[in-house]
Amino acid sequence: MAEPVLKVTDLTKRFGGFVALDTVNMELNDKERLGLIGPNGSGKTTLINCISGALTNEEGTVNFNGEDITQMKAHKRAHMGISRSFQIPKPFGTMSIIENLLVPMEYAAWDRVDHRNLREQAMDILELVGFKDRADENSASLTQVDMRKLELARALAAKPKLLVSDEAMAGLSGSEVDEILEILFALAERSVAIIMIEHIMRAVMRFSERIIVLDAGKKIADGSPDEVVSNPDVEKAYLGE
Amino acid sequence: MKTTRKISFRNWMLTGVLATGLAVSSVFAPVAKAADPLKIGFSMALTGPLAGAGKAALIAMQIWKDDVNKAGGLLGRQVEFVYYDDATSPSKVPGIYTKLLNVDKVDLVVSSYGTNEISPAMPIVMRKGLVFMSLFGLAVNDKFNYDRYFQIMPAGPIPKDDWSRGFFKLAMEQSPAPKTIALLSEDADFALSAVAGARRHAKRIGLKVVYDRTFPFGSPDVTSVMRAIKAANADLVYIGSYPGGSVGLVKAANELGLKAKMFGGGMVGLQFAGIQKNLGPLLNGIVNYDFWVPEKTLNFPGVNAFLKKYQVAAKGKGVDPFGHYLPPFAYAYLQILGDAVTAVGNLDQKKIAEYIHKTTFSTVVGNVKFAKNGEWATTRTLQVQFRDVAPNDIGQFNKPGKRIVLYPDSVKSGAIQYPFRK
Amino acid sequence: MKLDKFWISVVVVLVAGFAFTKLVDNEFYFFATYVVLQGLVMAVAWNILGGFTGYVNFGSAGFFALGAYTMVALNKAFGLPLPVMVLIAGTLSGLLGLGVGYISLRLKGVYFAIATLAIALVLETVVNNSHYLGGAAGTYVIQPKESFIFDNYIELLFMFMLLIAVVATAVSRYLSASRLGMGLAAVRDDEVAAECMGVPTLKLKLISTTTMGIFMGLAGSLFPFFVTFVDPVSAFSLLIAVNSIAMPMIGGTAVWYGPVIGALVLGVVQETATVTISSELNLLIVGVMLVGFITMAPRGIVGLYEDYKAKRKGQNNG
Amino acid sequence: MFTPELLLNAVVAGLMLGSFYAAVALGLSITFGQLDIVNIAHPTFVILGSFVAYIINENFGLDPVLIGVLFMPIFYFIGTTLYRVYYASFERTGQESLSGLAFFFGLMFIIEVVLILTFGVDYRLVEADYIGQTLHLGPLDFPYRMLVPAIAACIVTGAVVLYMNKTFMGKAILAVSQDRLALQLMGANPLQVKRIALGIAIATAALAGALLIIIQPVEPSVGRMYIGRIFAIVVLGGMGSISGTFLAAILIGVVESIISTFYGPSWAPAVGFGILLLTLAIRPQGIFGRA
Repeated sequence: MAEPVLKVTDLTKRFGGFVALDTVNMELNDKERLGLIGPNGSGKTTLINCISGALTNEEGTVNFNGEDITQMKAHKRAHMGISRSFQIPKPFGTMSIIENLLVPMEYAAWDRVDHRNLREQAMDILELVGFKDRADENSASLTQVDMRKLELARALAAKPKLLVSDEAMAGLSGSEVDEILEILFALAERSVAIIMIEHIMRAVMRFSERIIVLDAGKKIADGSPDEVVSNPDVEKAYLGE
Repeated sequence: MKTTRKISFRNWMLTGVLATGLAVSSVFAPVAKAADPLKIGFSMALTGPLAGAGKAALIAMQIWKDDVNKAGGLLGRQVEFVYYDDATSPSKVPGIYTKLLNVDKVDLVVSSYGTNEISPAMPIVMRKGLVFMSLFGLAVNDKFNYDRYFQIMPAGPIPKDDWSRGFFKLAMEQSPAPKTIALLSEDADFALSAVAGARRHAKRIGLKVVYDRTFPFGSPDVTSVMRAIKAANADLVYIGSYPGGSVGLVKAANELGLKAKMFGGGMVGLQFAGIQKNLGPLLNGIVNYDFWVPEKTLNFPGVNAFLKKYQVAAKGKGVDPFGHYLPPFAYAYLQILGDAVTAVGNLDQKKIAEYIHKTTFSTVVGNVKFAKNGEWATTRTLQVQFRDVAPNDIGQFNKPGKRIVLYPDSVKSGAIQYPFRK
Repeated sequence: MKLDKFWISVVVVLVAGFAFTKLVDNEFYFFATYVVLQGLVMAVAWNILGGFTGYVNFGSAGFFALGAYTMVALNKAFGLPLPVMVLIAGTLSGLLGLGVGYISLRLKGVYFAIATLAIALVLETVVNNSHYLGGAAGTYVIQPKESFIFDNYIELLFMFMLLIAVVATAVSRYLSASRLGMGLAAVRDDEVAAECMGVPTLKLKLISTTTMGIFMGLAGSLFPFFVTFVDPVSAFSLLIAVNSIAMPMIGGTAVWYGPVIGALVLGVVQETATVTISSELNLLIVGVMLVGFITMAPRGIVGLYEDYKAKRKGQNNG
Repeated sequence: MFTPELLLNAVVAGLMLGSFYAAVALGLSITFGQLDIVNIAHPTFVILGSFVAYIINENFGLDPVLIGVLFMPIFYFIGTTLYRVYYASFERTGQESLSGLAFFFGLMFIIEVVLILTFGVDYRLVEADYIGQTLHLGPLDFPYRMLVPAIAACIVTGAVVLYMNKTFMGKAILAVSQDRLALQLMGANPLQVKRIALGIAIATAALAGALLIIIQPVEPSVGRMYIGRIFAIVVLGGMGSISGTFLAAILIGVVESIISTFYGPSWAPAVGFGILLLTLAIRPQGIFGRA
């Protein structure tokens, strides 16, 4: 069996006295589509922050592509191919849409992109999210759903091996959720492993090959969507006792 | 991130703006015309921390100009001022004097008010070899040794020491003689120099320095300083301070019941009527420096006529209403320059300087003779003691009897009250 | 192509400046232009941090004064050749900038701004209490007699400052037009997102603060020879801090030529006001222009011009 | 020269000075700490308050503290108007951080210069019977010049704390800084809340200004000396916690007083800023702030 692209071992993260993550273990295979769910405050965002490097954990290790990246800074991890979108969109507001994509291309993907035709490559990605004709629009004035799309497009522009999508659909309407889901499927087809954090169960169930459930900082389930749904612990965590 | 075309266009625009900037400055190009009036140029602190004094000086200077022009001008030419506001900022001074000399082509220059605004003009004035009458610069010429520099403040030939000479002479005449002294200085040029002089006197005389500190300029909390001074329990308390600090210290000394025998020295601000009125009886007994007070012994020819004009002109200008401290000297430094120009008969700077060096001038501030370094040949820094000051009466300070001159003997108008508080 | 035109303008400006010293002997112009150029260097330097990365430096006067007082100390202690002392002064200010860059690790936004203000005030207190540097009373610096190939010392200072201004502008332009500039802009827009997009934010911020420090120090380094009398009040002048913020804001902070335009406009207006109206009005002018521009034209003169151009383009098309 | 009596008096003086600092910092604590409005012009509004006290005291002989209180409504109105401008120009467009800062910077200059053009740069003072008198309690001295402002400062700080904790609007102001969701749940309009909060902040400047001119003579640019000090106090106090601000003000006051009594006052300002820099480096949420 091939080496997993991401391997998290015994990861524990504390904020003061509060244990946000408690000895979490997880693996992710190449090109796998993983759903990460759990109630509010269960540690999902903390976990992906530790993976992407926005936070560093003092206990446990994070391995990516067989390399220990636990102490690595976020921008180095981005160089290695970890890319993420943000739950609350963080566009580079003074830049146009296409310039937003050029930043990760010039930095995170510096070693991986062909520098002769960056703009064309960016346009390819914009086409994927439907921004082909809006490349020079200012990014600060986009609608919520368009911001989410830009988040994903920008994450993809980093040419990642692992893409983390943090609640890209929260607060969107049904048809908008489908639009985003389409984009995520298209990304997965580009040989990218994806971790999707989502509250919208319909989307998670449809998208994920495998689902991990966190509750109060602990991993309580890890398996196929059907297994997870029928897991009594998960039910308890979501519905209370 | 920007397109090529845009950037290149803007480069040219930038060049254009630069060129325009240079072009705009050439608007000030001198307009050649017959120099009919005689132009005297200077910078003056009309805004900024020293503006109160600067504006008062300007009023006095304009009175001199009117007096001279009424009498036919200098060398038969009407006198005209060209002046710019230096905002009490030394960094503006070099530019102003260069403009005065190169663009406005003034015939004579005089200084702005205060050490920090005088010094930066020195290199420029020296390069042109001009006579430089200076208004209240403390020992500016120590560094430059310029033989055409003349300073009107009556500090004396060794300005930093002469400043407090009287204070210590008075102190040592008392019996029993004081043994200890506390020194305090606000942290800025004049105050530091004044206290440095006092420190040397103390050492020379053999007084024990029991407190010697500085406090930051404009500090709101001088009470704690005064408390420490009181605890030091010195016979003499010599202070160098600026108006804000002076007011705070006088109040604190009263609040805490300072027990010193002599208190005062180099406190700027106690010479101004507004502050005098506010402090009122708190001033009584304080011995402080001054330059001119309305005592009979200082009734020099022309001074009362001048002050009358000044007090009319000063109304509503936000300056000291009586004008005892600085204005007579601002009048006098032009008076001396005018007399010298008239005597020499032309604008030959070398001859004017020589004339000023060898002459004793009779001015509204008395007879003035300069020492080799351009300071007064003998000190006439007054030590005055506040007496019988009543509350809430500004008019009393325009009359004799409130500020008794104790030193120098030549103009003494009364005896010291010692210790300063009964 | 674009490189060529910029460098041609640089050469034109330098040659014109040199010709200026040879053709004009009215010293006033050099004094006035020197002050404008000093403001320009400060504005460009401030913008390298403030405009490009969004970190506001309130303590510009501290960097300026560090440059100035380094000169005072070096001149007094060793009396080295002017360019050597200038370089040392720039280096020291650059190091202070580097330190400030590390502060940005912990302090963002307003906290950072206040920290820079605090640093300037601590420096001022140190100078106030340093007798070697003249303390609060200030100290004299005598201009050297010889002035290289120039007729007098002010022409030398003018040319030197012009050179610094050109270098600062070129560096600022390089930073903004390059890959670095894109990274800096990303830091300004969203530091967390920038880091996750692979931008080494700390490194870029350190480059930015250090460059800013160097140029502010260089701007200050000539000051003692310019005024010949340095005291803390003028070296740490609040006007320096205000101008270095106001000039980029008026010109436009997003692009390298914004502070250049702002400095030229505000500088020329101020110098004109100094010799025509009064200096206090000068401060009022800065205040009113600053408030006016940021409330009504937040992208500065550059933004106004772009809007105007866009509007005209729209009319032509429509 | 160290005596217990001197130390005691230095501490007492520091307490009084610190209370006064609290009155000056109070408004900034509300604007900067709670509303995220970096009103660097706050000390200038304080100076404006001083000049109002000066004019009224000079012409009508009213007590400066009374003048300060009387003018609070007018300053309140200035504050609410200011917020309207601020909101329309910056907050609405999301430009508040950099531009807002520069806006207040410019405003500071405008107010200062207008004051200078109107009143000149001479030091102005107020007159009141108690100025110059001292209350002696055993070995302790309480100059009324310090004591009256200190008491007034404590009262106004207490009033603001009560208002914040006991009234609906006060709680809404606290919620603006801490919890936007709670604000929505309370049904308060954030714009109105912020407008009122800025009004209150500027209103405190009217009183603080009157207190300042009791303590020391004032000229238009005196305010600059307070910028650093009060920002230090607000940051030390933990941004927006009124009681934290008060404690921080007391701390700075006492430290400055002890330093200037025993070590020499010229280092006192650096000590204040040193504490600030250290705090920022080690504990950015302030000494008295929430973790």
